[in-house]
Amino acid sequence: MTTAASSRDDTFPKLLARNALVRPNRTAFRHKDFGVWQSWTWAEVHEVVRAYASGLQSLGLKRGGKIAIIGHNRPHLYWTMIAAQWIGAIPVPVYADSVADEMAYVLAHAEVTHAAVQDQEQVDKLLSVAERMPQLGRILYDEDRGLRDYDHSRLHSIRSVVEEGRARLADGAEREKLEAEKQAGNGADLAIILYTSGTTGRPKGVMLTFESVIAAAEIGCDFDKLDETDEIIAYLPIAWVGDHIFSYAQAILAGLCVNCPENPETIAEDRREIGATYVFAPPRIFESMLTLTMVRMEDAGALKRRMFKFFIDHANKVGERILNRQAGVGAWDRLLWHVGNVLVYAPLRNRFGMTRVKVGYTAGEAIGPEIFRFYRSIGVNLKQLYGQTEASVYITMQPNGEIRADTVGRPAPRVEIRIDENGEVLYRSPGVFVGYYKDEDKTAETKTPDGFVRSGDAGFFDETGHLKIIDRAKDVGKMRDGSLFPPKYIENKLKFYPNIKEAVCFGDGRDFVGCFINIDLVAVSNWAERNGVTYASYQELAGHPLVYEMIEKHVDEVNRSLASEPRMGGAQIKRFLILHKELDADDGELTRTQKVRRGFIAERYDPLIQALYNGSTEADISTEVTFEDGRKGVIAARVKVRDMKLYPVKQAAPLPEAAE
Amino acid sequence: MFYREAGQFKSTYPADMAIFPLREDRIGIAVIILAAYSLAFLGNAFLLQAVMIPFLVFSLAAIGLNILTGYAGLLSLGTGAFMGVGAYACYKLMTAFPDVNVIVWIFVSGFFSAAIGALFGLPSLRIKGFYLAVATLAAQFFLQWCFIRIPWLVNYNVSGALDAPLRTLFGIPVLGATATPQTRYLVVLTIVILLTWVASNLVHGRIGRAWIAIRDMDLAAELMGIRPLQTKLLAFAVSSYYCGVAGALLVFLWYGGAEYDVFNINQSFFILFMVIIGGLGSLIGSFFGAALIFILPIVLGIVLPAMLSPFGLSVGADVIEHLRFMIVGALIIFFLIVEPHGLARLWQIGKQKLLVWPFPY
Amino acid sequence: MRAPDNPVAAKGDVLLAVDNVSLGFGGVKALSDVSFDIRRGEIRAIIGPNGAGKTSMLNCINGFYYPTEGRITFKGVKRPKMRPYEAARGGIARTFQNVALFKSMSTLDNIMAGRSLKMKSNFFWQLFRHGPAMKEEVEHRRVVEEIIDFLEIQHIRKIPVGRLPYGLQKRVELGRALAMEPDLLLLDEPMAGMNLEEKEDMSRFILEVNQQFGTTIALIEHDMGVVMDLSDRVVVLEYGRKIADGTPDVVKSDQRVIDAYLGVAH
Amino acid sequence: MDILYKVFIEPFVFMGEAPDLLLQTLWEGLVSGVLYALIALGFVLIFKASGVFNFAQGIMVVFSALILVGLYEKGVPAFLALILAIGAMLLLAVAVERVVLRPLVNQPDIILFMATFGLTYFLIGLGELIFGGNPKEMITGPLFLPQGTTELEMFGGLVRFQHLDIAAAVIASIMIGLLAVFFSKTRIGRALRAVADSHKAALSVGISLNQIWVIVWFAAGIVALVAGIMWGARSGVSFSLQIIALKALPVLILGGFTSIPGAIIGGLIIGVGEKLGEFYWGPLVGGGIETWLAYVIALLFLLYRPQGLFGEKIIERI
Repeated sequence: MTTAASSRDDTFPKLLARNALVRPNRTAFRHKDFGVWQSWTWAEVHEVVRAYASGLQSLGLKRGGKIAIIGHNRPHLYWTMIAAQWIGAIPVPVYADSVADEMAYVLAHAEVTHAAVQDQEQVDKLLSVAERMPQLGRILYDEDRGLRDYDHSRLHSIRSVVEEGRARLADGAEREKLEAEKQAGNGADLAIILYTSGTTGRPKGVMLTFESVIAAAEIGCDFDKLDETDEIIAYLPIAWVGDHIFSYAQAILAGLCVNCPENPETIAEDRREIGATYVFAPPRIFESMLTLTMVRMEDAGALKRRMFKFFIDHANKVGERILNRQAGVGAWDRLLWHVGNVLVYAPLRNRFGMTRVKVGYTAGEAIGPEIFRFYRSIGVNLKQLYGQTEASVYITMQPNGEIRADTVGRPAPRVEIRIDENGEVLYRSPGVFVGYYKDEDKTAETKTPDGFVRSGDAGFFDETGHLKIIDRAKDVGKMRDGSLFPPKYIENKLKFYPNIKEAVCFGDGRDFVGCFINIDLVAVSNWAERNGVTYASYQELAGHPLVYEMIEKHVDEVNRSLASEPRMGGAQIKRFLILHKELDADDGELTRTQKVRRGFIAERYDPLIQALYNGSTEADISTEVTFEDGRKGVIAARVKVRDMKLYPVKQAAPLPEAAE
Repeated sequence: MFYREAGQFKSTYPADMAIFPLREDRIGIAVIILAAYSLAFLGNAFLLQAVMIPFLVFSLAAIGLNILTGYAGLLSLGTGAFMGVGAYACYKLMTAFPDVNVIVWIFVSGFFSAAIGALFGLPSLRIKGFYLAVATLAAQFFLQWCFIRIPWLVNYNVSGALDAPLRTLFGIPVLGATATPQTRYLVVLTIVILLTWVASNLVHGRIGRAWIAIRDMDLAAELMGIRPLQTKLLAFAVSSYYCGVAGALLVFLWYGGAEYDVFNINQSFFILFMVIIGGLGSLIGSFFGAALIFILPIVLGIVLPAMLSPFGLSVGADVIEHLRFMIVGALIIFFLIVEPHGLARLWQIGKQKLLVWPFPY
Repeated sequence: MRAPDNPVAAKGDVLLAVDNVSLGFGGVKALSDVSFDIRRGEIRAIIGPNGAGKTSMLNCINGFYYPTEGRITFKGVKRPKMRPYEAARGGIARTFQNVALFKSMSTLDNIMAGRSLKMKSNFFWQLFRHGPAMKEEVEHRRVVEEIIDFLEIQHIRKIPVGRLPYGLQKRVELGRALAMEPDLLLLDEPMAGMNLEEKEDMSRFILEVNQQFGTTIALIEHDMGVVMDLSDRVVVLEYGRKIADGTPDVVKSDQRVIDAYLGVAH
Repeated sequence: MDILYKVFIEPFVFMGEAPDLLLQTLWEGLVSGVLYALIALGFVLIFKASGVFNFAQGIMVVFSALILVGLYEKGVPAFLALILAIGAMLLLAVAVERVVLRPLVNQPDIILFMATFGLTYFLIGLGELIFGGNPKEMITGPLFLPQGTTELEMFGGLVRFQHLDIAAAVIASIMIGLLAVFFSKTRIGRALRAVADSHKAALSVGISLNQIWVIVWFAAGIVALVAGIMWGARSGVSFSLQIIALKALPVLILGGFTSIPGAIIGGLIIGVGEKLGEFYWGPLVGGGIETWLAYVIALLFLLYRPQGLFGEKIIERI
């Protein structure tokens, strides 16, 4: 297979040189700039990168030195990575939207001497915290806009550096020296340091070698048979391991084409223009596309709406099986699906920019099963994977024909997995990291002596050998009877119902699981309108008996599904209540990224917790709230508590130990 | 629905600025052109002679007027007369120089009407809107008077009418009594396609932008260095060129001969209807407008008697004629109410719907 | 975008001088005996209460009106009576108080239309949209794309401007004026009707135009904060007469200005 | 030289030599001028009140006359026919307001203009369908329109004054006078003037825009009927009158679209100019210049004064 690196091509600069030789005229990068897709072939990229490497050398970047890369997905920033690797320096990509303070920490911690940034905004950020990064010498920039009047003693445009390199390379001896630099690199060298934006504490620098990155890239390329005809759109942060593997490592390895959008506002359109064959998006993007679809279809004419609904329902019934090439789909259903394909599915895929998608991935968080199924049923080969920076992404993947919404798949090729007694997932693969940069303790904490890495996530294998991730390992509690209590897992199950906006579960160290539920005002008021339920306020709607009834049904379904899963049956929800107000970031109940702050909520709504666990059927509560205009006020309410039926727990299947 | 624009990205400016950037549109146009040519061999003489040839000729005239009124925003009621100039010029040229191919003269005759058109466009610098429309009426009546009163124009022909002498192209008669409808159709079709392509080039380039700029906001256009007089005169000239060629085609390739009366004010109105109903500022709209305004009465002429006869109503030809007038008039009002931007807008909306299908927007 | 022919010469070289200009319509006097100058590379604000004659002043400067008395000297030459397009050819571009875009055209075409002055390819090639015509079109498209990039309006490139929100329309209009690569850019209330964020963006663009390309700018604006921040010098009109002229600080503390304008309007 | 003499000297010499012929020509020009003015008035009424450039005004002249004559031919007494014709005009005004104007409110001028084209076609078809396409004789006697001719001996020649022309001039003048009074003295008239300035102002008078449209179209219909009777009496009722009605357009240009005095004076200038031109200069080019002379006069005039005789000077603002 062409993607398999020969033993000599064990670094990206070498692979780039190979591409320039093997497929010089294939397009390597595109960037929508000045209104059209500017393109570069592999030969051109090779030439630029080589000159760039030489230019970087002249700016004093040395083997083992670090260069920070800050900005959105731009060819020149990707090229900075290869150019730096060419001369043995280590690129350190940084999230473009980090504030100056975070940047200062990372750059100082990584001891970067050079930084290549996108534009004036990033230059300004760096300059504002320059005194905290004494090692930082040169700053290179991609866009010169607004930088004309800056002091250029340490500022250089990337283009001028490339020019400088070209001039240097006119000299044959210099060329040979540079060639030797490239050959000096080998697979065991450090390729990159990726700082993970830890949810707690300072970011940690994950060190990956060429061997691990390339191995991971190979896993992905072989698994989905990527080759040079594939197109990917690079729009996720370059500092994120996914982008590094998909848009950098796999692109160079397989020779596929990387497309950089024009700017963040045009991504949707650019994505459609390119029509990538290999896509990656976090669940929220798929979710918002689906929501937008449904909202828009609401405005369509009655006939079209009915047709749409009919075919979507039909796709729901048979689409996935047709995509999976499973038997048992009747000829009529098959025909109907193809009619639907002409009328609905193919046009939809086209609007999503997914006409040419060979395989799409979603990862990072749990994706709603019906969202996942929706895309698959209309013929998008969407898959889930489970990965981490420390693994160079791949831990588990979904092989064709075994794609399910509720698991993250089987262990990826060449990956070993085992689950410890606390339910934590551990893995070992050629892609695992060397260690955290300048943090021996953390490294030792995470990596076991036999080379397994603690993922920090709790999960289990189901009877088919697929891994299910339930929560962060440290968040998984134990109930008094010893059974596992994975709050986020339960909450996510609840939140998959459109009527439920937020759920907060309690149960760690308690006898049973209790739960607060926030209804989704949009969905429920819609439902109320259709069912003739009148209400004057959110509070009234939330307390409405019919609403309780509806939510009760959802909770019951969740309980049933929990009961059927190994080790989860103990975590069925025994009692729940519907909160009288929406959880709000302004009141400190959610983080700014809309995650629930369980501890704070438990404190704030203590009377309700009491009610959940002392058996009372209702409780009074008054809470201080912040209104949108900043005023504060108090709202009081009487909240009812519901008891639920619990299902008998299915006997847990014996845990399969480290599959493969 | 049929569009698959995902993956159709542009990496050069010429590709991005193409008139039909989407593959599906290019295929559509190719299919239409192919169908139009094959009609020459599939359609019968009546269809070609009575429907297709006049439809194409009127489309061309409508494109001409659309350039002036739709793109440059200058209302003209003198289209008929400008068509006449083309026809008379063509007649004079081909009778004076019978050895030069008649196709050449058809194209050249447009220049005469372009010159006359530009002359009558001169007032457009100072007067606007309906005032200008009335000024173009001066052209209409004056030129019509010239057609009657200057016998030199018809070579002192006693009948005062234009006739089509025998002219050939590659040895095949294209003009005169022996020219078959099929040949004439092919000639007209080719000329119309060619000139439509040129018009589309013009309106999509620097000149088209200047026209639209003058139309949308003439003062701002002028303050940006667009010279109003030049731009407007050019619109008059180009517009009249198209009308002139259409006039020549009308007389020699459709009627085979005509009197001055075909270029009367009703002809001007007729073309104006086509432009308005088809859609101002749209080339494809000119075709739609021509189709509707020209073909509709024909269809009514066939349909109405069939509809009325079962009721035992007297259906003399004159009654049909009167009903046709009423229905056309009512339809104009109806279309203006339903879609003031013309059929082209409906077409555009339809295409947009297909593009965003299944979404409504 | 290329800098105009005369890049930032030292501020102080007079680009345009208005000497004792009066303008009347019938009996109404819009301007009486106004004199001031605009120097190369500066941002010059013209302020005053409603009806003070600010827009009339701009109209005189770009040849839309001809002063009934007095004279205007541009680039050292007295301005004859001329058609507005001739003023445009002389290097004056402007935007309008009530956005005067070509509504049916896209953002791209509007700005392309701003290049009209610079486009020369002949009619013959225009017929075919090939050869020199296409080459020229591409050349200018490139310049226009730089302006689009500069103004950060890539996402509305192909949308008809009539459908854009007001703030973006103003931005497109600025782009169209920039496309002319003017020596003198007249902005008539560039920030009218904008929210704070849009105003900040627009201020940034105006400053960048001035600094990056050295374009001389004369602007009318009501937002005093903006005027004081942006401009190098301010001239104040009231009832068609000049009542003050100088740096923002000087003007701000001028008693007549305070009485006539600041005191009333704010 | 000869041609210059023929154009610039000879006609005037001729005028001086035969003042009776000059007077005769002037009189005929005056009469057709008054009638042009009357048709133009119809345009002005509608344009002033609704901004609609009513192309159908010409056909309304023919249509109203046709109804009158057609009914009379079918045996309806003349005055009853007259009243019915007026009624038909009212019906037309209501129909136009409901079917055409109301759905098209706020559309660009050119759209409304085109709609009146549609109306023209519709009325032509309808008129011919009901009354046939043949030219008809206008009833004169039963409507007490005078016949006959008075010949006065003047300037050494006979000048003929047809009584009908005198009546036409008188009636048209009365009509114009009535309209002037209507506009300046009545409540509705004032509202109409207000609506020309601002639609809101009209509403404040308490008349809805829709009512105003009906009123002006009805008024224009009556004006058309009078013009139709007069013109029909002179040259028969047929659809070719429509072309004559188009002559009102140059009149409008001269007078300005919104000015009633402008329409009158413009009508007279066009009428007289056209007759003089045809009589004295026409033969130089073979005659028949009456068809276009009016337009050319208007065009030349426009170049000098784009806003028309009585239009306000346009100050363009940006």
